[in-house]
Amino acid sequence: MAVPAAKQRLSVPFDYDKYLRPGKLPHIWCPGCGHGIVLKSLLRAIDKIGWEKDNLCMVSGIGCSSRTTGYVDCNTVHSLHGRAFAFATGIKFSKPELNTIVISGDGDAMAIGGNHFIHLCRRNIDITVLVYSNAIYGMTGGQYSPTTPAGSYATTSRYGNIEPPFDPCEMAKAAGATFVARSTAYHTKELEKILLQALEHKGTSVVDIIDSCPIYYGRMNKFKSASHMMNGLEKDGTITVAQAAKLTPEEIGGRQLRGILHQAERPEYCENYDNIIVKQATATKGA
Amino acid sequence: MAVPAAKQRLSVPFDYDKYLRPGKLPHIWCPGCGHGIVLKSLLRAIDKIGWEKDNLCMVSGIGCSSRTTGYVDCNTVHSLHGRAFAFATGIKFSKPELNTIVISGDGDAMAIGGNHFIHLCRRNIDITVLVYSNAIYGMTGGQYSPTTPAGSYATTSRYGNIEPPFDPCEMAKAAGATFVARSTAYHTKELEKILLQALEHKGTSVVDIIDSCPIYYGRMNKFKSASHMMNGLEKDGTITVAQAAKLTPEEIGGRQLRGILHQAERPEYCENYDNIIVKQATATKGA
Amino acid sequence: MGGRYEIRFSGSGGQGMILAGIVMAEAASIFGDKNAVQSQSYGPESRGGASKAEVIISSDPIDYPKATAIDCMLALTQQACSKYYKDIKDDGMLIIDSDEVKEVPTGAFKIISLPILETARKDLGKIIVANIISLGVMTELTGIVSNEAMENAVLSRVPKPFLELNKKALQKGFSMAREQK
Amino acid sequence: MGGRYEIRFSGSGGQGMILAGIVMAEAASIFGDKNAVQSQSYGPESRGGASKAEVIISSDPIDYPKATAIDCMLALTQQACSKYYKDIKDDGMLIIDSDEVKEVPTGAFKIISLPILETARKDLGKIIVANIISLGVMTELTGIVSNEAMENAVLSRVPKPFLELNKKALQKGFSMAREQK
Amino acid sequence: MPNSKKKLLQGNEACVEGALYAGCDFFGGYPITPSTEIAEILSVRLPQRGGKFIQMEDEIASLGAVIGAALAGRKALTATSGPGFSLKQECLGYACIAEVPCVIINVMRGGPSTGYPTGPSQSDIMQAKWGTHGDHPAVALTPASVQEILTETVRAFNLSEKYRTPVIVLYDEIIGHMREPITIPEPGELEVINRAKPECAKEDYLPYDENYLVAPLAPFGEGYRYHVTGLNHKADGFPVNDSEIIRENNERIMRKIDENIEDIEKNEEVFLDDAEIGIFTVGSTARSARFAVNALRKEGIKAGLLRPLTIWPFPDKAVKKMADQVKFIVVPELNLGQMIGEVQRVGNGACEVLGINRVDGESIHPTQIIDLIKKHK
Amino acid sequence: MPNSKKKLLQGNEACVEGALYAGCDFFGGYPITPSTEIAEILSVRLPQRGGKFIQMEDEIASLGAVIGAALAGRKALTATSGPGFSLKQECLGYACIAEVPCVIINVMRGGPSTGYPTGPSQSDIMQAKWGTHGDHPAVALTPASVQEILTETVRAFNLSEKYRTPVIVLYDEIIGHMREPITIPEPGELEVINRAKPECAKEDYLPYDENYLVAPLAPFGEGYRYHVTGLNHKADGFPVNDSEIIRENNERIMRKIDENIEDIEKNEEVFLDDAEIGIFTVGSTARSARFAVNALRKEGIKAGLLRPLTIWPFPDKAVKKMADQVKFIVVPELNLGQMIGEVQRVGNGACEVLGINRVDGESIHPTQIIDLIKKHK
Amino acid sequence: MAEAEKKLPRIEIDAVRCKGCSICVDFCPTKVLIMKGTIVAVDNLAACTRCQLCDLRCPDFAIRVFD
Amino acid sequence: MAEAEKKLPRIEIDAVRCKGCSICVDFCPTKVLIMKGTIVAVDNLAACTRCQLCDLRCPDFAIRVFD
Ligand SMILES: Cc1ncc(C[n+]2csc(CCOP(=O)(O)OP(=O)(O)O)c2C)c(N)n1
Ligand SMILES: Cc1ncc(C[n+]2csc(CCOP(=O)(O)OP(=O)(O)O)c2C)c(N)n1
Ligand code: SF4
Ligand code: SF4
Ligand code: SF4
Ligand code: SF4
Ligand code: SF4
Ligand code: SF4
Ligand SMILES: [Mg+2]
Ligand SMILES: [Mg+2]
Repeated sequence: MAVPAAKQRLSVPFDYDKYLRPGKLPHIWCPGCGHGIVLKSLLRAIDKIGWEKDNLCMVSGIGCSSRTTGYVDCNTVHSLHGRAFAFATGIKFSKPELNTIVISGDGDAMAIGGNHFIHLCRRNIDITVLVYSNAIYGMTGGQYSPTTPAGSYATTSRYGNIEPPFDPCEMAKAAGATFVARSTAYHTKELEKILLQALEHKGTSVVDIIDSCPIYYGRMNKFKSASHMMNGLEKDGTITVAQAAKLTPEEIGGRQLRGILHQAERPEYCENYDNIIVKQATATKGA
Repeated sequence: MAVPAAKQRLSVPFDYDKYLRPGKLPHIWCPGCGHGIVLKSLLRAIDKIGWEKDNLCMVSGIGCSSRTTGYVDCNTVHSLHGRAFAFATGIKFSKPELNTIVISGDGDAMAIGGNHFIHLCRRNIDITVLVYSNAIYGMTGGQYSPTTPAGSYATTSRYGNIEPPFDPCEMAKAAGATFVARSTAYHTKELEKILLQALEHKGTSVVDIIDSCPIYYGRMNKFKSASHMMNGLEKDGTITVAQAAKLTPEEIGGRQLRGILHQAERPEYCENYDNIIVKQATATKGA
Repeated sequence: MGGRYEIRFSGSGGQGMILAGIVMAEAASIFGDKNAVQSQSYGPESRGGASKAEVIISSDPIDYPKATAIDCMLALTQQACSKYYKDIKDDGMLIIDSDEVKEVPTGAFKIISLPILETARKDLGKIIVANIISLGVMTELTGIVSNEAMENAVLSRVPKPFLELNKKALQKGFSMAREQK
Repeated sequence: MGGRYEIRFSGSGGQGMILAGIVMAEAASIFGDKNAVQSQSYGPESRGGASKAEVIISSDPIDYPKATAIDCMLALTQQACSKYYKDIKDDGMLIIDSDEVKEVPTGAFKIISLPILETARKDLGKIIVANIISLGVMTELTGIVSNEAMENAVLSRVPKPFLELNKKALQKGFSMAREQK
Repeated sequence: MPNSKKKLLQGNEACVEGALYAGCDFFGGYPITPSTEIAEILSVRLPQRGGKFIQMEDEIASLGAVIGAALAGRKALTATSGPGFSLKQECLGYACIAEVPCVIINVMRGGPSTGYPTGPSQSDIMQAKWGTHGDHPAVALTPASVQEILTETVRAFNLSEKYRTPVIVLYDEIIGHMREPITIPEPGELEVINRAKPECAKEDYLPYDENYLVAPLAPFGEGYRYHVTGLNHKADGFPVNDSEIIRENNERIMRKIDENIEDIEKNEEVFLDDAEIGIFTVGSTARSARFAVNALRKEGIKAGLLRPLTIWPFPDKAVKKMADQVKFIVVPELNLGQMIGEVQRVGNGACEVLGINRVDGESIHPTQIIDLIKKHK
Repeated sequence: MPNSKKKLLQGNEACVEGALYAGCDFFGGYPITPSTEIAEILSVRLPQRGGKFIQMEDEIASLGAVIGAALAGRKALTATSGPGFSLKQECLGYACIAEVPCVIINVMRGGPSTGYPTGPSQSDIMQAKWGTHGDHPAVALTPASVQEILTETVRAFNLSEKYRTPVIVLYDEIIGHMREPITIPEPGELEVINRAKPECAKEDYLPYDENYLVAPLAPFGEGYRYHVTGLNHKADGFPVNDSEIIRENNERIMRKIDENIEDIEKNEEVFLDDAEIGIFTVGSTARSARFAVNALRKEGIKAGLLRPLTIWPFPDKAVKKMADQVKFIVVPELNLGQMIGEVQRVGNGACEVLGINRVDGESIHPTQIIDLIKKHK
Repeated sequence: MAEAEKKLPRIEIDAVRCKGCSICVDFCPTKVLIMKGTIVAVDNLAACTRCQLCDLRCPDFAIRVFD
Repeated sequence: MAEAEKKLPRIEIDAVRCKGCSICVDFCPTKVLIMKGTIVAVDNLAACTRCQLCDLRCPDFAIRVFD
């Protein structure tokens, strides 16, 4: 994965401060936590798409991941555990001109928030959802989550997790999201690109982002360091859709697919409301 | 769909009373409501599989469909709206020897109960779920549900529903259910057969059953009678997997597939718990 | 309870008794110059079973919205009649459907038995207008609202295509009742 | 507050100050014959930032479980020291890490500065045992529990492979403190 | 000929009229008997005027969406009944601490649990104050007629906007489903309050500025970028760990209500001036009580009624005054004793307090009140 | 050498010991600070003894699963804190009306909403009584030490099994997270109650037999086939529409608690006999109060403490007695005034009642109590 | 055999349970049944093939066909 | 150009933000960085290719590489 230096050379590093609230760093995340890496990719994607901060709204639930909203200098809501999807629906539907992003964790989105997550996808409301998937409840100290791999250790699965995990991308797709993708914190430039596409997409876009909780998941599952974890789970544990296309299922093994996994065109919810209902209502009135 | 008389001839009609609580009929369902037809298919399937009533447990949520549990002479719980899946999980996990069935409506399972529904499927706990899918909230008087087709009329979508529907089978499959099927109240013998297979299946089985609410959905969507609705939605609106295999997508059109849509083998939750945890625990203790 | 007049319409779920109550209340309070409160009750299923609608009419403000002593009750089914007749005043009146209510309750009140459902079905061809006939009967027999106010109230609630049918039903009610007087 | 002896361990999230508090309480109440209550507090993140653990030791039953006037406090970081030193009694004692705590608070209490973290890193090769060294220091300086009780308490909490390391760390703490006396 | 300004409306219909009059332009809800009509009617009416209607997947999401909508600047409403009200409690606490204006209608039915869905009750009154965890301000209004449902819904929006706090409107199924002729007020006839918007420079905006008891609330998307959280926070909205600030913030959200109790309180008094016997109640039972008072007065018995239209904050002063004046107070309620505890607390022994309770799905009959008073007199 | 019977345990660890002692064999929960340790430890301990542990998808499902497990015959537990307790309210009402025994631990943290997750509070006390809609019985226990968390958890299971009702154990984060040496009782040392099972013929079984105040509960799968619903129901468990039965059933579930208040009530009294000044409080603040009483007595001030271990049903009699005896009562609480309202209600004017309140994440210091008493004396 | 074949089936209708939805009438392949007021009635028993479809689709457990 | 090529990059490390996770160290392709106590330090500036990987993967906004 070494990057040819000449090609990548940038004269000036990206200025994250433009999008960060002054005086809030260092953030609360533990040393080596992947959440910060994800946030940086997101900020670069936002910069690329050129959204004004005044018209940007970020909504999160509760969890380490959900603390993201506190750092970004825009309209931010740190809502309730699992409910960011509902809060965001209210905001976006009220003001469709607000570019709206939901930040969630695997626990927030797939455990307590599962229902709101799938209903957001079903409505295909124009919101981009980031799931920071570290396969653990970080904030509460390392219990297994609905994405923790079977057999893994957590503070509530000391004998190895017996629960089969969800695939958030499969769920999003089945529920009706029209853009579904996966990347990792390790693949930071790829992630940026995918996030940009997700932001550009009209309708519900979901990006499942594998990142690492070295403090709980890492320690309990014998990863020696954050980078050891990133190598193991994010780099070696995943494969791009393009690469996978050339391999047999056996060769792919347990690796998770990266890239855009599903894309479709369907009417967007707010537009639907405006087009169909308001028109009909006017018609009804006139009649 | 006329049935050759000679073949079908039965000397004695099925004795439903064996499974019904005495003195509870007539039931509360409206004239022509499909829920009664579904219940009959279920009782015949239970009879075929030969489960003892003492070892049978049926759990429902809240809704017209969920009233089913009141009529069946076994261990029954009419729980809370959307929560039957959680109640049933507690029961089954506590006493795996109880054959456990969840009865739910499209609102109960796919709206408020969506999260519990998908988590039940994920765990692959050995429970059979029946979703009585009438595309409406019957009990509360006809509001649209997450399975109401776009464009349909309901008391909260007087201008035509703008919300895209869920496909409960897709959701169940994505979530991890290991037996997923669909049938209709109209196809009462087929339904019985599918239900029997669902009951026989080890792991979470989900059967999406299209049935009719002539009182609300029917009236608001200009169906002249219960049978008119059954013909339109259940008979003409669906097609078997086998039939569909011979047709192009265009020929299939908007028709929903009937039959077994997904089947897989995966460890069952209660067995997992017993095998893995208890063993490990003993090992740990011995160490 | 000066000036308080209490009416109850009862029948089964789909018979439009609640609409009858609403129209009666509108006849009194919107198309007439009295106060009116209409209320209803139904079983936990919110449909099916016996249902009742009550209207309190008074020249004074109406506090208690439910029946205390009924001046006039109408029952289209046996179940409704048996369940609800007990609150009728001694000098009150009970109007029953002559085909449906076979076990006629006993009491000091006056009982009037009329083939309301049969008339709806046979004479008007639509069972659905039984409630409008009921309103005609009730208006004529109680005199608590004027026939004109009632007609206005009915017509304001009915969709155009059914105006004639309902007008006829109401008149039928008036005349059926007149014959009873 | 007869017989009540109040101890506070403070440092940053990962330094094992809570474990130190627990071991101190066990030394007093399980391996000694006193009563003890151990409590802690941390920020809303339940990790990171300054953390403190308190132990109240007494021959009497202990009602109020939090510090009222601290007899001895230990601080491994500047942040913890500055945030928590205020409750130390006039005749109390403050033990600080000599490398980490540069802004030494002023007060009537006695201040003892020791290179606890450096000792852990250099002499014992494991920064993680700084809390055990701290326990040794605290035991020796306060005398509130016996060295033997403390050793038993430490050893009962430590997994087998680390017994020796921790024994050494504790002894190091004892000896560092003895030199201060 | 019809009185064109009068309309015979159902309680729930009047609620819709009140909401629209107050400028409600967002509804998020989930159907439940006996509140469903509110959603059904708004699903038709809101789009006609550019408002937004959304049926959410459950009651939690409904209030979540309402809070989101309110932050985006809308006047947002949800409506529910018992089980749904229980589910909304977590979000309700969020609206309290984050100081988000919104209105919640609870049409009370028989409980507990699924209970008696079509039967009336007044058994969520204490829940309206104590239902969510943690100390929080509670404002709850209790209309007793169809007309009042309209006016109190307007007042609910006004109080909510003025004090940046969720306001609950509680009425029982009887009031919700009964019909009365009412007059829909002309525009301008009733006061309509809109939330204060910040006037400071955008950089200086503090959503929880401690210089205000109630700081102005900027709608999202107008350049005042800020943070909202359910954690204890400081003036700028960011989570805080400082006990002084936590205390101040927790106390302020209570104080903004307590210190404005006179603005929020509203009572009807019937023959209370010279009353020797007091009745305290709300909603449909207050109508029974008014009936009873009138009947008793005719017999020369000096009964009087104190009927709060604001049940929370509790009308301590008015109750205390009544307790000091009368021989005893009767508290009829469609529950097993809720408001009576508050009357006892406030009465503080000044007079006897007697309850009349009913939980069988029927209303309290005026004669129950009359008989008790005559017997006890 | 160690005292082998004594162990230094955290409050939450003691809760687990208590639950296991009582025979708890099912836990369904969802992690939340500061209650999470209970789930974590039970996930290890339960499987070791054939018990079932399940981490559900949220708090609603947790209590739902617990109710299901209880119907299947298990002694089932869930544990949570503020936000989770709010979410459990709907299921709690179900357990009340369907009369399903189960135990709910609420380790109280700062509220409202997400509030102050790691800070202690006592601000869910009123919610424990009024949090769910509809009238319902409330039984809530308030231990104040690690040892008591163990014994009160056992008592919670006992009361729950005996009265077929959910029992709540409320303790603040201080008690939950502090460690004290405790003794784990030997088997047989504490009473353990198991639910009564029916003895009648299987066909005759009525799960809500009105001939009992608390009918025996048959576990599913043992041949007693019956129906359970959250709707108002009759003796056989089926929904009912008859107002007489609805009333009787709603009143009975309250009565089974009210009539057994002496069995359920439990108070500690410290120097109350001759007290001239009373203190009323629970949990960690009761420890501050005990400290204060001892200190005051040393100065010759006759203070006394009434500390309920059963806060719901409220110890009316004991409070009344104290109110009649003392000059004033101080009610310290880690909230903005909850129990104080009850003390006032019951005291009924017999003496003055003063609050000490703290909502900043810190405990109430004994000197706060001492100073107030000295000043007010 | 021919004898047995001629034996007419017995159709039992439970008047209390039947809600008159007319599903059995509409789906009877041989038009055996008709609506009579609000409940179903047998109109042409001879045509009955004993196919049981009326029973299978009756939502109300109200109609049964015996050999 | 040869001149410019030789100019060394400037690596800025924010000591307050850096939490010493060593991600930048472990992933630097040319081993420019090392851990020094609990924060990162530059060890071999000359080897730096300005690839920015250290910045991209630093979770703490703590390291920046200027031309
Ligand atoms: C209603 C409710 N239940 C539980 C919690 C406790 N809680 C806070 S965050 C969290 C899990 C967070 O996990 P995840 O979403 O994966 O985020 P991470 O911390 O791993 O980034 C839980 C269970 C809560 N705050 N609210
Ligand atoms: C928490 C809660 N919210 C809402 C309701 C009201 N409610 C009862 S049943 C129902 C919908 C039922 O729809 P479905 O599950 O499709 O069943 P159907 O009646 O159509 O068979 C609703 C919204 C409730 N009982 N509880
Ligand atoms: S606990 Fe895990 S997820 Fe949370 S900040 Fe620390 S490393 Fe990240
Ligand atoms: S309302 Fe609809 S779903 Fe409910 S019983 Fe009637 S027909 Fe069936
Ligand atoms: S058995 Fe078949 S043929 Fe006979 S009546 Fe029934 S549906 Fe008709
Ligand atoms: S299908 Fe059943 S309920 Fe319907 S008409 Fe026939 S017998 Fe009656
Ligand atoms: S820019 Fe690249 S080569 Fe230079 S220090 Fe960073 S990672 Fe290493
Ligand atoms: S990656 Fe960032 S936080 Fe980690 S060591 Fe490097 S500079 Fe420090
Ligand atoms: Mg996570
Ligand atoms: Mg439905």
